[in-house]
Amino acid sequence: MSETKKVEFEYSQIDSERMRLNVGPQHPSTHGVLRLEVELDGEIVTEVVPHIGYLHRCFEKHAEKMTYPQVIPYIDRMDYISAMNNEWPYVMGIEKLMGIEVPEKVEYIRVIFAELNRIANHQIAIATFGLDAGAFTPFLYLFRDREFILTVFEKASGGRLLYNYYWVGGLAADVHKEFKEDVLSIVKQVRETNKEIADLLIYNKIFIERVANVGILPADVAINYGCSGPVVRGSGLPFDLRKDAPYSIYDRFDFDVVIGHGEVGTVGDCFDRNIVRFHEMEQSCRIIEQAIEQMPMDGDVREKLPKKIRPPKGEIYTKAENPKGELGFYIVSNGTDKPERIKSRGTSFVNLSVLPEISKGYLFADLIMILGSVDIVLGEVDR
Amino acid sequence: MKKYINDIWLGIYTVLLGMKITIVHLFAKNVTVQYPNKHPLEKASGDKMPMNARNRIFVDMELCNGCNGCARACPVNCITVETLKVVPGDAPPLKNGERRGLWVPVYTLDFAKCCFCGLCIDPCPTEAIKMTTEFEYSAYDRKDLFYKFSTMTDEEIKQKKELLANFQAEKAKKEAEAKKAADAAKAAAEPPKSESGELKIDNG
Amino acid sequence: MQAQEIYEKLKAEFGDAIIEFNAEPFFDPFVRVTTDKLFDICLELRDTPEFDFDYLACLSGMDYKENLGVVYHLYSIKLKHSFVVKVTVSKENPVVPSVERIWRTADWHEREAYDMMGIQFEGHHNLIRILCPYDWEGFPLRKDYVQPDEYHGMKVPY
Amino acid sequence: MEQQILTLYDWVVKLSSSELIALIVVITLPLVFLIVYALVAILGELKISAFIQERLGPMRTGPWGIIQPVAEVVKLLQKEDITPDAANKPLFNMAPFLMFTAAYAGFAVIPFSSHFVPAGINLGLFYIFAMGSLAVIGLVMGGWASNNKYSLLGALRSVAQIISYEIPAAIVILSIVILASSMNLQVINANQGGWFWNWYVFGGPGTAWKIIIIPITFSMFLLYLIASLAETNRTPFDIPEGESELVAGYHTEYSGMKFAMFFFAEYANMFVVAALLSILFFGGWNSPFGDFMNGPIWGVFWFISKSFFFVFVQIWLRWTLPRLRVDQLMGVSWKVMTPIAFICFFAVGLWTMFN
Amino acid sequence: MGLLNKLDDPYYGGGIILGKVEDILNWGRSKSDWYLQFGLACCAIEFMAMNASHFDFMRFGCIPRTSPRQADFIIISGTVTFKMAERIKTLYEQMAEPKYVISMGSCANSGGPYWEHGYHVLKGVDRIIPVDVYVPGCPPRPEALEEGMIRLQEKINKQAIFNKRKRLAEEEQKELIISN
Repeated sequence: MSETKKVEFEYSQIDSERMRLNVGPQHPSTHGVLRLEVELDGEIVTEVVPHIGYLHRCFEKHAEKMTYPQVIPYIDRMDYISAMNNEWPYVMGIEKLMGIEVPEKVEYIRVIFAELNRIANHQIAIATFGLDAGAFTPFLYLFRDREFILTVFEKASGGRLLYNYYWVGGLAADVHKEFKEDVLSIVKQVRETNKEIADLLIYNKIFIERVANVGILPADVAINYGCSGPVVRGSGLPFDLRKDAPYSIYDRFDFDVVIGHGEVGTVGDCFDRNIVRFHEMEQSCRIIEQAIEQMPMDGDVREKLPKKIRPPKGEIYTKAENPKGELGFYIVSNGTDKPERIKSRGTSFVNLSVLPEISKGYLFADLIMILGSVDIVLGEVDR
Repeated sequence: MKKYINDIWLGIYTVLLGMKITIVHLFAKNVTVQYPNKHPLEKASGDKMPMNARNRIFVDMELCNGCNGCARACPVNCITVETLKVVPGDAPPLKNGERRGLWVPVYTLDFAKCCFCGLCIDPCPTEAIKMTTEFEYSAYDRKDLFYKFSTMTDEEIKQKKELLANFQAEKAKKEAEAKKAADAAKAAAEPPKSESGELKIDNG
Repeated sequence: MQAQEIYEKLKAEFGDAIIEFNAEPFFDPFVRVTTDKLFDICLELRDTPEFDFDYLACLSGMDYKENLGVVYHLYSIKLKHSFVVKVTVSKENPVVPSVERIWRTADWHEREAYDMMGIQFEGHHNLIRILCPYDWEGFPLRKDYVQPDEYHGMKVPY
Repeated sequence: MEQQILTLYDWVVKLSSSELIALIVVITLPLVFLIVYALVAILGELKISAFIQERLGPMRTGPWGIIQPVAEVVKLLQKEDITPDAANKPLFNMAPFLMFTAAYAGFAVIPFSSHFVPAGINLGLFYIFAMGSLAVIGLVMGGWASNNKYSLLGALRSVAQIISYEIPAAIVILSIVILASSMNLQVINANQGGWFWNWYVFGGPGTAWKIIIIPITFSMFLLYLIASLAETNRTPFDIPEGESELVAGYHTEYSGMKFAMFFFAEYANMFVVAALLSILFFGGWNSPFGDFMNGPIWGVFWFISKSFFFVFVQIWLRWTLPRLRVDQLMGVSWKVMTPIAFICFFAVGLWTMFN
Repeated sequence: MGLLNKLDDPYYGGGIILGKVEDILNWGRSKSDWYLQFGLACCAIEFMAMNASHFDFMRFGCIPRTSPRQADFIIISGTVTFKMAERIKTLYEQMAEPKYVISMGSCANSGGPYWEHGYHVLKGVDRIIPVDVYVPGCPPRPEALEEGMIRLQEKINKQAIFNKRKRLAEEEQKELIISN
């Protein structure tokens, strides 16, 4: 009860010179149901207070009530844009606890799907970022390409958006026969569209004016705020779990960690965060091509599926490089078939917490761009 | 000054570049698939809905043996299965030739709750439950999304219940009789047994 | 740096404040520390160049049935090693010093732990609920939590 | 010059021998045109945006969805008309009508053909420009009276925007006035008769020496194109109604027919500026090929097709470009466009002096 | 007298003229539906995909509006939490009549996967606002939502405008649903 009073008290302290603007939860560019309480001095943002929890779906409570395989559908619904990537650290953690080695083919398929999903996620991120700037057409071009990726996902798993595909010890189903050709054609299409997007949106002068030198996030602040993924890489720090703490078979592939260089403005501005995502799509294409080349097509993806998933008593913190950054699961097992506790370190939750820090002193229109450049998914912020 | 002119030039150039791209797309072939006129299953082979797409669940009651595995696997608890034991000799075998052990008078699935994760498909031993490609079943009322799969009519259920009750009563009766008989036999055999026991003790 | 070395160094410095060190195979190696020295230990872990834990990966509130706890997962971006610090507090008086001033990311994590578990973080500048509405009652992630029947006139159970 | 032309007004007077009927016909004709045009433009906006984005646009209302705008009008007529409690009701209700009136008043001087202009006043250019600026009052009224912070921000932004873009636009128009030495739109049109190289975008009628002035007039055309986009609040200058920041800008609180008024006014404004572009720079109702297909009836065709082309350009730009930020928008106007417009103005002045 | 009586007569279809007018008005409302650009959770991504080129929601005459005042129908695309429920109710009330609601996906239909342990999830959006069409799926395919849209158009086409009694009965039924 005491909290309510506190908030009310804050409202009564409003300076009459300034305007308090309530952005969201229903607002076209809050990327979901985020609510920002913005204090404006004219059009200059003096304070931002994010209010989250409008999509709090009690994931951690559900995880305690479910058996281990039943948790996976709920994990899908956390960061619903990159569901494949979400499942991975969880599945990996339980495999580590139970000591399961997954077959080679499974690892390759997981890598390919995770990278495809990374592309799909970055496509949405860039598309909605452009939409925030008012560019509607690139949004649709990117969504058109994403549709091809979803078709491949659907052919393999049966789901278009939420897959429940990575199972402990293997995969839910094998990939289809024309998998390799499909994926390679997607890679080709993604590269073609990216060329267009670069001309149409990313290097458009108006767009550059909007995003360069806006929302500058220095690397040390980013680390202190626990940011990860493109947000911290945009600040020029090559922190990528795929290279720093290689999991699965990422050490077999040759790819670069993209960082922001301050190409048109300062290091760590919105443009850098966006261009990191843009170039990461190309790196993902490279990984996919290598993986497709090395991947064995024969072999069973379900042979190592354990009949009963009952990890021994213990706890583990597993993490993986999600498209948005480090996604971690702190899994505590009590030896039964239900987890004692699963705490998820939502990437967007941590990344969003830096927003008040980097948006002060910019214009209101810039606040929208900064929020877009952080690329949050409210399902993961609120869980 | 150089930057000023360069900025103006870049502004005009990139705008023209963008306009070139959009005008090319204006005359490009569109990718829209007109849904009600063209069902996604009939699409060209490229982006057709695959047959393993996870949409409405179908339960073949002639295959279901009432093992409750799907209900247990469901994370959402949207499947309810109630079973009745089968009286020997009463039930025809399942479609796949296996012996039917249980009647399933109640099998409901609430599609307003289902999360279409596909976890219920795996544990089914007879492949009775499966996901279909059917997705056109929106409703004006939420109750219409509550599906009852069991094919048994109320009468049948009543009949089966009676049969089972009769059978159980009979069985109980038989058991009682058997017990009685055994008791009787025991009783008949008891005195000598006890005698023999005594004898045994005596012997011992 | 290996967890064992970190533990030994910490033990040498803080002595009794380190209650327990665990390096069993099914656990990430962790130390359990007392609440009164937690802030100093965290500061030491961040600022000593050989530890350099500049990145607080995760902060989890825990419910161990008879008492509550907080788990800190630390990672060093430069040295690429990780470490776990745990504290345990009683359910009656769940007060833990806030590490918000050391890692700013702890701000929201601590608010979440307070929201979900009811752990009070001493020294936090704005410890209010973050996910649940401000007038929500009870701490949902505790094991003995019971769903309310009604919230603002809306029925909660199905 | 005007006396020799038998205008539509005179023709109707002759036919019906009643000045009143002629007046009514002349007044309502643009309205009929405006309504038909607005329906076509809405459909065009939907369809062109769809084709640019590789979609189809409305498809299920009539063949290829061509009567979609009719359905929209039928729907908008039925919508509940909400006036928020906190709004200033008289201003709130007046704003859309004022806006529409201002847009429609501009049609009074638009010369659809050499024989038809609703009001052939001598200060046509000045009048049309003044009416274009009147829209901003409706905008501010709507934004302020809604009692919504988003509306207010949108309205304030649009005032700043429209007023600052009027300066380069006015200077460009002044240059044209110098070239044409008249403010009568019919005269400006008539000056550009003959082949297309007589258009003012190519320096106007003159000797081969006018090649010096062509870059100047062409950049004047570009300046006016940009300024006109800003005046009609189209992308990249659609800041007053920028969806991503201000929800729907100044018309956030409007519903039903009042919103439709704003909608109509926007499209009407689009046509007015497109018409001005074609009159000032592209010869208006003149055929581009000398006497080929020239004449009062063909004039309507040429004029409307030229204007529609610029409407199309506006739509095309809208679906290509992102939006500028509010301060950059001001910067473009004051730091780039106004100086260049002044340079053009001086150049045109010198040219006229020595010519 | 006669006309008014006929208007109130539930068994009288409103006459030929009124019937035709009614048809045209219904046609207008069903073919030009502007929706509120509003997303909640996972379903919102499929909803965005439906706006994209492959499915193109605009074929049905559906144009996004960012302001609820100008919207004709709202798609509840995702989980409704208690914190959000009050906002959704406000949004619905801000919309101008006639307005419609499509409940998209399991979460909006009945709480979906969160119906059992979700202490913070509203179990079905029909507890706060009346829903016209329920689209099942988690999330529904874009085609499924398009089918829901066609269902909504069918429903609008059958609506009675001049037949007051029929309309009142419908409203009563709606209220009944809310109170349930």
